[in-house]
Amino acid sequence: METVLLYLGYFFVSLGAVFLFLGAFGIFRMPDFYTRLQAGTKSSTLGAMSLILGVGLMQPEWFFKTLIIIIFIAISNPISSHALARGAYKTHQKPLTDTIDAYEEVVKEDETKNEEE
Amino acid sequence: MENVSNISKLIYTWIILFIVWLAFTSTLATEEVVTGMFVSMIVALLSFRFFTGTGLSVFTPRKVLYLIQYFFVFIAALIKANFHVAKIVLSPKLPINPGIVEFETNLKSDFAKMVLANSITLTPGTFTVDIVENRYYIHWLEVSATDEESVYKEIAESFEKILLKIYE
Amino acid sequence: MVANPILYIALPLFTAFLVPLLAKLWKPLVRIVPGLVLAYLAIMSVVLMQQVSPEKPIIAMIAGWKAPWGINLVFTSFSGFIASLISILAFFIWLYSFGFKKVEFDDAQKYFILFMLLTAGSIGVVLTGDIFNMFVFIEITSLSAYALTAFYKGRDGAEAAFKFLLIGSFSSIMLLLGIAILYTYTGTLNMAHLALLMPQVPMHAKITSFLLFFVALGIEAEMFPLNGWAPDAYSQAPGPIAASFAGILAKAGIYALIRVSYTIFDLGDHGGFELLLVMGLITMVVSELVAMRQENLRRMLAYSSMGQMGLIMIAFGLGTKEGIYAGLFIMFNHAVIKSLLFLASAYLVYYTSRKKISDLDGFGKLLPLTSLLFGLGAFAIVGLPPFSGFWSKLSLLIATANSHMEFVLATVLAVSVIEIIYYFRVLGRLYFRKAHKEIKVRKPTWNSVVTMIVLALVIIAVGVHPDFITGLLHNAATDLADKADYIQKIIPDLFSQTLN
Amino acid sequence: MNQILTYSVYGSAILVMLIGIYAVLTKKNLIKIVIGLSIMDSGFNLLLVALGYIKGGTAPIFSPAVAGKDVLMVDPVPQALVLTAIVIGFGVTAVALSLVIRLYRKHNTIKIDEIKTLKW
Amino acid sequence: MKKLVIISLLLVLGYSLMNTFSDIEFGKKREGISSYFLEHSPDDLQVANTVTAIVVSFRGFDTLGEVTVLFLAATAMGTILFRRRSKHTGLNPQRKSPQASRIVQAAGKLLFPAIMILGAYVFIHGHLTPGGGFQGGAIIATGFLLLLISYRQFKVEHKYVTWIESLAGLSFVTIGLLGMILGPHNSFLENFLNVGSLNDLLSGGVIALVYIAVGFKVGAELTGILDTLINIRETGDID
Amino acid sequence: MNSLIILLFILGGGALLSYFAFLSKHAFGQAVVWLVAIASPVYFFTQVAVGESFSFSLGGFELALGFNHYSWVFALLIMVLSPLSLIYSTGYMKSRLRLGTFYFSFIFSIFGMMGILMSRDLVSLFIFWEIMTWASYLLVIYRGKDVEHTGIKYMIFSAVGAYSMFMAIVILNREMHSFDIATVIQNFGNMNAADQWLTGILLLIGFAVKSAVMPLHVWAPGAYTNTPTSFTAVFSGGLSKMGVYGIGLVLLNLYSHSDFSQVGIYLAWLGAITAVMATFRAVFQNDAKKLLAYSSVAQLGYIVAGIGLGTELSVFAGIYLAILHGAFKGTLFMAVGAVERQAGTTDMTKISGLIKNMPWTFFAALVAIIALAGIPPVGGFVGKWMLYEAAINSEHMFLVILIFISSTAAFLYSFRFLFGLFLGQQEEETAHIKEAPAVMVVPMILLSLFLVLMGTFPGIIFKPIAAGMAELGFQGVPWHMSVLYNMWGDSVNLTYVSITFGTVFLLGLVYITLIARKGTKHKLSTKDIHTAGEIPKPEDNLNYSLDFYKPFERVLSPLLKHKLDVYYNEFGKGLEALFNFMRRIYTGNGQTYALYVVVFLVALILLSGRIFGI
Amino acid sequence: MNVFFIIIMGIIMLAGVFAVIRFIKGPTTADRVVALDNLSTIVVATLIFMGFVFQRFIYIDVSLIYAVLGFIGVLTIARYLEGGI
Ligand code: NA
Ligand code: NA
Repeated sequence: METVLLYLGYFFVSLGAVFLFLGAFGIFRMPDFYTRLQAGTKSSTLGAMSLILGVGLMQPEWFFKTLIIIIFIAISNPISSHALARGAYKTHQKPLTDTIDAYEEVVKEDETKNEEE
Repeated sequence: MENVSNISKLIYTWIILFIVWLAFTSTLATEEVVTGMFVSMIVALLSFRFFTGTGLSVFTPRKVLYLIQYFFVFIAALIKANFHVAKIVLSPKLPINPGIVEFETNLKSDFAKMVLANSITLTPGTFTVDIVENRYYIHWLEVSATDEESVYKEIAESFEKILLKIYE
Repeated sequence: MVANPILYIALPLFTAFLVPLLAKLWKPLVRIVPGLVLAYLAIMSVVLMQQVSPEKPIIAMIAGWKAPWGINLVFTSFSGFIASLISILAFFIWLYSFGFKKVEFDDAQKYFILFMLLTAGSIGVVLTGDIFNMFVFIEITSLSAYALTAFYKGRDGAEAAFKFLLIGSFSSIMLLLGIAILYTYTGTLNMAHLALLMPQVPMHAKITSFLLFFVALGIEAEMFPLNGWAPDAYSQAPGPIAASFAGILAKAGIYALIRVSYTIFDLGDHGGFELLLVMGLITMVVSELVAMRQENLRRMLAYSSMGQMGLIMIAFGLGTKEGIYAGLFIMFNHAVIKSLLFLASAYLVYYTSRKKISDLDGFGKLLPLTSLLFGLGAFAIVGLPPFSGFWSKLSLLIATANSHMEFVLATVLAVSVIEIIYYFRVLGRLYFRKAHKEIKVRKPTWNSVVTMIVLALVIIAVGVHPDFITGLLHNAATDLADKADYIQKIIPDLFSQTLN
Repeated sequence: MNQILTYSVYGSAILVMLIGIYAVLTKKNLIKIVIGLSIMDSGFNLLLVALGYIKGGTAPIFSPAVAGKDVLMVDPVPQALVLTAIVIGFGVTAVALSLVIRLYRKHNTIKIDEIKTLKW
Repeated sequence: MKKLVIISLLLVLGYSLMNTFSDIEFGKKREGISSYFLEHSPDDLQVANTVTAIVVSFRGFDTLGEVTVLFLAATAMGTILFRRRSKHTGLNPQRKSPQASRIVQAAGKLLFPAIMILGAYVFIHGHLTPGGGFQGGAIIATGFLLLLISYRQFKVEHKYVTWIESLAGLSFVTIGLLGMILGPHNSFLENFLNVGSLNDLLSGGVIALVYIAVGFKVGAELTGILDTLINIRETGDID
Repeated sequence: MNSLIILLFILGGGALLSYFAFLSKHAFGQAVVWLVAIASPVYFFTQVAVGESFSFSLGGFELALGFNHYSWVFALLIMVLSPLSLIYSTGYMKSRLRLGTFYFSFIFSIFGMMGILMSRDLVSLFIFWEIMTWASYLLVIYRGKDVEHTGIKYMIFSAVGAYSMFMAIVILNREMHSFDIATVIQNFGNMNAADQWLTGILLLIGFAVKSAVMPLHVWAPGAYTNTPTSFTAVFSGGLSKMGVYGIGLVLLNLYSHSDFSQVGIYLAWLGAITAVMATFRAVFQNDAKKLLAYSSVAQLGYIVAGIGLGTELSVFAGIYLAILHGAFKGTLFMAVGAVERQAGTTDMTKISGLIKNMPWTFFAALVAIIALAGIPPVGGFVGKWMLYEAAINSEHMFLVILIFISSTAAFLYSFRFLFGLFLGQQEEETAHIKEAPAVMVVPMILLSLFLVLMGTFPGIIFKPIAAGMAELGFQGVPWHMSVLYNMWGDSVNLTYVSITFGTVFLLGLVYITLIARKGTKHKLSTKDIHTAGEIPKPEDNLNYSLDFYKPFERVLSPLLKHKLDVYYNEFGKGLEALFNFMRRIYTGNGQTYALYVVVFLVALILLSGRIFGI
Repeated sequence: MNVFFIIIMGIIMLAGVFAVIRFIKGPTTADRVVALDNLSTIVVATLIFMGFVFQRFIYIDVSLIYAVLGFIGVLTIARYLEGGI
């Protein structure tokens, strides 16, 4: 049992590290803010979760605590990405797009409303 | 939904927080447990009014089952998403076609909306930029459709179906 | 228990935390309780000063740990003298400001809390035997000072406070760096232990550390060119706070500078004292020259105060026991006299927004007592007999002459002439000019009158009979001059180990 | 190797500190100056922690895993001092920011050059 | 030009500091009072976390000072940014900034209690884990910060903040004074309780109590400071 | 209790008491002043004597009080002049403001002077010196006129002087390990030459300021003029003599036993030059009080010249003149004060012919002027005689010439003073003026009688001077109650001289009075010129007193154009520019201050090698 | 065993390097914050991993606190960007 958990742990840790790298690399490589956010959020979240889970498996008495952190990351990371994207958009940072930007109108409406106030 | 009693909310909050405490301390030593119950009760008293809208009612077997189902759907999407990102990031050409699309949700509670938004964010090629009333604005790495119907189908349907069952 | 140096810190903190609750009980408690605490501390000072002697310092352990492992408060003839001076002065400044902000309750509450913490912090700086703890107390003092500087909304207090904070932050970082260097080379933070281990610190590290301390504490002690904050802060803070800056804050600063130069480092005779002397000389000259051209009364007093700080540095920079004695004497006088001047000036410029000296014409008649007391302070600060300032000046000059420093002697005297000019200019306006028409004056309240009169009586009493305090000064000087004794009293075991 | 480590670790901490000082001395924006002060503090905190580090030492906590064993621990004193320094730095920064807010309200600017009513 | 001068000044400064510190080999063990602490913290005090032992006992006086600094900072900010209460309602006008998104609001509700628990955990276990009163207090304040940035109508009741910080501060000093009465050396802040045994929750005597008080105080103070900074910027009315 | 302490207590306590008494009720104050004015001289002359001493320890210093014969001479002057002036003041200052301050300062400066004279150590000397200085400063600025100029100037010069002394005192202490004056005198010769030179010069500067020796005299005319006249009498008559007292100590007790005995000659030169310059200035003043002020400077110049010459006779003459000057200048200022009070001005172009209105005042002024001009029978003659003789003997011929010029020119202003105020034709505007009240007239007359007495029986003052000379190292100076000796052994019996001149004088007085009375019968105003058919232009000179010595002035104008004031003012302006420049250091920009901090630290680091010698 | 940890640490450090580069390059504040957020996630994971390597349970507490502070910090900046504070 312990050995199984250990190797499982190795696996998750390795996977996590790789995804952490990919997330950072994505942030480095992607062309604009929103696409960077795409890469950064997904990969680093999974990477961190996986790595921490790996540690939790290798060290079973730590498992619950690592689980808490995993849950926290799962909740908090997407939210901070969302808040950042919203914040960036409101500072007039337009996304790189050839197709559609449905959000633009909403922000504009909002701004005119604020000015009227 | 509105009729959830405060006691139920309080106890729900207390239980959740106590579980968190137990996870933090990772021990069942008497003094720790007693302290934990005490501390979680204080914090629960402080926060139960807004911590939960459902109270203990969320603990029906059906809902718990849906929760588990949601968990697996989500994990699957998450892993898919990551390999998707890996592919894009590592490919020399960066094959993307980004844009922001929108769709409308049927979820009512803020909490459910949040869960959906987070799920979308962690799944392939998409993340939630904002929710305005019931409309989601999603940044999509490879825009394959712009009409709401297909956007909804593509991005949100699988999660929302389950969430509706848990929270409505 | 009833008279323990710890109470200098513990009681004010206790009260500071308690006052917001007391306020809910009965609002006047916000004024009264801090006063009672300060009164208690003042009385305790007298009691402790009777118990202490150069042979027998009072050492208070904290948390039961002996030096150098725990923090200790060390009430010696030297530190105790300054702590007592601060605490007694603080009580009188409290008395002066008893009715301060009578209407605005919130403001009063903050004022008294901040003032009490300013006092406690300063006493902490003086009494602590631990270098890092000294840093903590300096920060407490500084933060209260920033807040008090910005206390008035109508003035430019925020500007002054920001400058103060900016420079104060430099002071903090330099102190920390200095402490870090000392800690890494000696592994200790206790000042006596540091002094004991100082020979093992390599020269260049020692010098760097000393210079960092020198600059950092020079900021607190208003040394030129580090004193840009001072005139602004003095002129914008409420009157009694300006008095406590001169009488309390600056005293703590100079104390720290002296403690570091005399006790911790062994660089004094290798140039450290000379550096202090030269900087004191420059500080004095520049400040007094600038004071000469001030149109704002409070700024003039501030620059004058800085000049006096320079004088104190000169005295301690002589490095002799006579110099220490003179320096302590000047510190005492400066605390009392400058406080009186600031307190009196608060009423003189009460209703003028610009606080200009030229607005003071004829106040001698409008506010006879306040003007008289201001005049008395002016006479005393320039060192005219039979006021206390004379004796300190005399002792400084004797010490300087005995160190064969004719140039310093001449400069000090030349600067004194300038001091006389600008103080007497003010007096001329107060007494010998016709008042402007329709001038509004504020009569001092009974409590401020009592405060000012007490200070004036001290000035006269010491002036006529300096022996009231010369004994204390001698003990204090003896105490500071004997470094080995200090080490031995605080860490006897380690000291004897080193000897063997 | 150790020499390089010494220079790079201390050097980077000192560099952070100097960057903070540089910001304080050159930036005209009050907020940036306050940020500079914080950077300065952080640099020092880094330095202090680095000074307390002992090669191969672990956190000075005698948790059950290490209690009773003869393990090397890093110097705990700098950590305690850093804690103090951080807290104090935080307090000062908070006060600084509130002063900036008030200055802004009064002078309608946060340029330090334009706030010098008190001089000479 | 000016910048160049400043840079060269800083270079000199940096060189001199570097010169001083480079003598101290990185990572080398040195003699000093810390070995005394590492020895006596687990033995005399039964405190696992030596840093905590130092912070609360050996150098507890510093800690009292720090707590005071925070208290001072809060008071100072109140002094500097006084709030003029609206004449009619007695309340502060509401912030005018855009509301946070619902996602953030929901997250605030969800995470706030958990963060509180974490904060409490951290300061209650200050003597066992790397936490402590300051860290725990800071975490609690962050929890309130989360609510402050999530809900623009959220306002910390300063009445409660005052009570908590005052009572916590009083407990700290009172524990210290009790040490003067009950402690074996009659010294301030001295332990007068049973020290228990290492790594138990109930070990370290008064240290845990002090750290709990510190946690409450720091939490209340930082929360008050954050609230002042955030709310005053929006609604304050100065000069 | 020791009599010295009681005397000081009477004066110091009286000063304080008068302040508070005037706070409550004018009459109380007045009573206290009278009490002090009577009690202090009575106590002094009956209970205090040379040889009494009192030593005590204060602030770690061993201090001692006690008169010696030398200081006793000056004490006599102060104790005669001051009480009379005080009594005079109660009339002169009637219904003025801030009388508490006035009398406090007045009596306190007497306290200071007596203290100086009884100080047997340098610390107490300095303390009393400073007390005297600031008390007199308060009186200089008392009227609130010209505070910024005259007052500050007085204070600056006093401070410079006092601090020079201060520096000398501490250096002497370093060398002697004592402040005791006797010890200092004894060991002065053992110091190294540089210290001897430095301390002596510094002390001389300190004393020379008070005795208004050029170039340190510029404060004096303004200060004398600005002070309420009743105190000017003491100020010019007594207070300035403290400088003379000190100069005597330094030159004759310290320097005479060193390589620097020549310093006295230079000082004598300075004194003589001062005398000449001030005399000419006095001549051209239109204001009687200013005239007296310049005259005081001139007279002090003589006195200093006398002491500076350092021979037995010259010193004797100097001291004698000092005492005499105190008496006659006191009288003159009192007279001017009486005129000022009664006529409202001291401008000689506005008033004249007051002899009829104020005969007693005129009498006192006349006696004093005679003393000043050096005409027998009043004492001035005796003093000048001795001074000439001493100067001639010293073989500094140019010095003799200077002294001679100035004493001759003194006639000019003496005459002008008398004529301008009392003689000449009376103006209509001044016809109503009445004699001053008795409290003012009586002290004046008493003082003038003292002058006559001194002229007739110089011995009453010669005796103490001769004793005092012994303290300065001139043993056995001969004296006789009414006989004047010279160096050749000749002697003049003054009794006969006095009787002769006194008779002539009285006759003249009767004659003048008669003329004056007659003149009032049919009199025309000097301004009544409408009968000439001309309308006077403003610049027309309608008054004798205006441009009194116009031709003379024209000749001397190039000499008088350069006032030393100008140089001091320029120096002051330069300093102010420097101060203004200095304060630019405080730019008001917080960032600059922060930069200073860093620059300072870096500078210290860079200099650390030099500072710490590594 | 040891090799494994070194490799993992190497990969994580590489990730950190890229995040730092983005942090320095910007170009906008938002970009920097993304990099910072990413870095904090990396740090949290690393801390736990190091806790395992050194067998110190306490590192988990540190990382938990770090995660919370990092999250709220980023959230605050984001709200600041949209003018929400
Ligand atoms: Na993310
Ligand atoms: Na801790």
